[in-house]
Amino acid sequence: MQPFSRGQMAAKLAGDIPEGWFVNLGIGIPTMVADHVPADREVILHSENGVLGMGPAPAADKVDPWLINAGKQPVTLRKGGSYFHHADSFSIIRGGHLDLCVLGAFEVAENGDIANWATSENDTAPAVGGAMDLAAGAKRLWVMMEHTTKDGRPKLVERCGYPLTAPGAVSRIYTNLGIFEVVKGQGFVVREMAPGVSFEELQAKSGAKLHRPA
Amino acid sequence: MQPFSRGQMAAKLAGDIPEGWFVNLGIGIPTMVADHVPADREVILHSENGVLGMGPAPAADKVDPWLINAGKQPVTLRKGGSYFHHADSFSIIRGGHLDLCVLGAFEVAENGDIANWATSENDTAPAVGGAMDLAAGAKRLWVMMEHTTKDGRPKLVERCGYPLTAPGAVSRIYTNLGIFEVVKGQGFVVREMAPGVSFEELQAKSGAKLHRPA
Amino acid sequence: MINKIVTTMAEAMAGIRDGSTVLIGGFGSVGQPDALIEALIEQGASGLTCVANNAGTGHAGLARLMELGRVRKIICSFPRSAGSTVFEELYRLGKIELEIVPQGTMAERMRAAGAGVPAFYTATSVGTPLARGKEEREFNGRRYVMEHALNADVALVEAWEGDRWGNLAYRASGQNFNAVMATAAELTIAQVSRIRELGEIQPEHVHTPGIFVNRVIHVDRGPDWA
Amino acid sequence: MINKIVTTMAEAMAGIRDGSTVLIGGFGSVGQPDALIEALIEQGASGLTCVANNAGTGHAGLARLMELGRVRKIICSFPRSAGSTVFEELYRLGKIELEIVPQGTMAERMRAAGAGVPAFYTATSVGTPLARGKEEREFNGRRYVMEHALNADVALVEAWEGDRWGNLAYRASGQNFNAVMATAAELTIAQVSRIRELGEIQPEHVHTPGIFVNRVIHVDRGPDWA
Repeated sequence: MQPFSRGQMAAKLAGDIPEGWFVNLGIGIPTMVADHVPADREVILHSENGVLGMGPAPAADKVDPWLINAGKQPVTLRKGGSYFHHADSFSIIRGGHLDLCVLGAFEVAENGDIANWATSENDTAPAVGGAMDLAAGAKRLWVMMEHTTKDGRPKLVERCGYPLTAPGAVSRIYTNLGIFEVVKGQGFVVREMAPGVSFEELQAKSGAKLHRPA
Repeated sequence: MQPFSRGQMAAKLAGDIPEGWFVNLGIGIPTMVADHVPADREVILHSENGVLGMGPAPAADKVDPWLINAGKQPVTLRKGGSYFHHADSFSIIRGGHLDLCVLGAFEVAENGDIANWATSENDTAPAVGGAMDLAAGAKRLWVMMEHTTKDGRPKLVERCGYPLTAPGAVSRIYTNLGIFEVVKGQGFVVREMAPGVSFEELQAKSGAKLHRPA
Repeated sequence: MINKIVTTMAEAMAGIRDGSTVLIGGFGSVGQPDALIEALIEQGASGLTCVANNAGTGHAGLARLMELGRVRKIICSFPRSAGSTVFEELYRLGKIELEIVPQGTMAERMRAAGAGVPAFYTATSVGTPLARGKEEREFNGRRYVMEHALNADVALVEAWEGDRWGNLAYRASGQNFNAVMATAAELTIAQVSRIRELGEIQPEHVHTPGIFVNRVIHVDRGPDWA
Repeated sequence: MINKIVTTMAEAMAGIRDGSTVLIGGFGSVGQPDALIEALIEQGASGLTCVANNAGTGHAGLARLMELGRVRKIICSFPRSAGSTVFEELYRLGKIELEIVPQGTMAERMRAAGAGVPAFYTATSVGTPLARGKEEREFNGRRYVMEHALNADVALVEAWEGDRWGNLAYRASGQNFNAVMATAAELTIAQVSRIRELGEIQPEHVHTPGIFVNRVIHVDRGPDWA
């Protein structure tokens, strides 16, 4: 069994983004997708804090202290990029203008529910940030995450146990073991498996029924 | 009896605007106020179509075809002026940021109701423009109008007969015969009378009880 | 390579269907996308709902579109103005439907559409005939009416300059309804007086980010900045 | 002559009362009005409700204000971040109230306050614990929650440049919450890295028109444009 590396996951996902899409990459692993968009393809990255057309991280001596991404890391701006304020930035998100948002998750359910912000209903001070806006607002939500938790529990589940970020929002999942479509009325459909992974193994590591593609 | 000329009405009103106020002047007579603001006083004029800091009309050979006011006349911009779009412009109006709006009116009632956009409940295609936004949104609404209609009917009334623009919005009225405060629970209080006008004459030309100042 | 710049009006108008809701930018003659309106007349779509501040003047542009019987309904704040004879005649004959909206409510309804807000409350029109039939509600002791987002199929806008990503910047009072309408439609088409290279419009000075714009076409509107 | 430029922090902070709701601009360190927050600590107002994206880090700025017991309640989207120990300790001890708001809802609630919208509907948070107790309603087959405007007494913002009329322009990602918060408070105080003469900021490039700004103070934040 040769699970996808994070770089491979990012490259798989990046390869599925058509030219011209406007995309928001969530904090954490999804950020890696930016480095794997094919060089000849223009994909325009959005950041919640008012940036459209984000470029890669700057060289250490070229850091502009006024330009960061939503993860608060220094970034650059591509030619054609633009800046705006938070209300306009979230209008882009909430108004359904982003073609795609990629988020990490604790759990994704077979009905497309996503839980990625709090680990308990009683968590008293959880940090939601822009996750709910992105999950509810983007035209498509893809999730990029490890297939199971560190202690082996499945993250593809029948129903989320953690508090939801948004109901029924996820349409595709990229994990280290495979790529899955979330199909309404059916659930998780396997689109691709990592090299050497069998359908049975994949099913054993998942908390909900997997379907073979039609 | 020497009624105020329109220029005198405009000068009276302009003289009552303190330095630093942000003011929207309605289409028609109120526009004249701009020319009577004392030269040493900075009053910042707003226009619905996205202009703050409007200056006087340009010389004929200096007209910028991209710069008009809400009345669609060419204007200029003062140093320190700014441009924005319609939603932001009406946020300024509706968010209560204008210190003053000056409108013309068909009728003003003693409870501050104003009617200035339609002459009949059955008018099928009346033109409201930004009047309702301004009347409901500005911190203060002053009206500038002739004291009576051309055929002598009073425009200061107990209750408006024409469809309202906004209820209870007017706080001061400048007419060719005098200046009036609209005082809650009391009604029209005379602040100034045009030269040679007696209180009795003024009352006779008004459709609601006038009060002498306390 | 992303390239939203089209070179013919046929490309600019492609796919506009009968029955569409079409937003028409501009205020007075400033920022009015005249060339696009002419192209829409040429294109042929009918049964349109048009949203514009005014109901057209003379016999060109929006007035012409109405005169040709292509407009089912008009949503505007100020239908009657000098020269709005085509509209008035059609309206008198019952051949066109009219929805009067206060100017600020009209702008805010389109801003809401662009921002994913299906409905909001405003004090504008409370206590007036335009509040009739609208839900009212009190917040902090003041009464407000509920207004709905005004989403559209198509927006025709004019900007001063634009680039191949669809970024737009406006000149002087030219932002007006254009910058709002650009956010509220599925298909936003912009006529621009100057085509710029990517990056020529400084990123802090882009008024309408390219994400809101689908097609850009060059229509020269006279000399540069004074 | 209008002159909103003040030269001392005492003037900048004058009149801020105990119990005020204070908006604090910036996102991360970009556009964070550090000097104004320090001045607020100095000024002494307490019982404050603070609105900021994060709940402070380390022991300076907002964290220091909380540590001194001057903050009754914090409204933010992301309270727990690296170094938010002061907040976490106070929260654990029940010494500070917390209202978690999705980042976009927070921005929109302040935008609504500035625009005279007392309440609006959004899909964000529907079906999640953050929708609990909120009114829900369906529009066009989708469910939304009602959110209220977030009005404030004071906004502390940072801009790149400002003039004596209060016009502000921001640099790069510095607009963030600043440009929204400036519209939502009774008293908006801006620290700017450059003071400009009237007209030096081109009218199309003003991000926050002076009508939203009450006081401007010069706090240099380093070199000019790259």
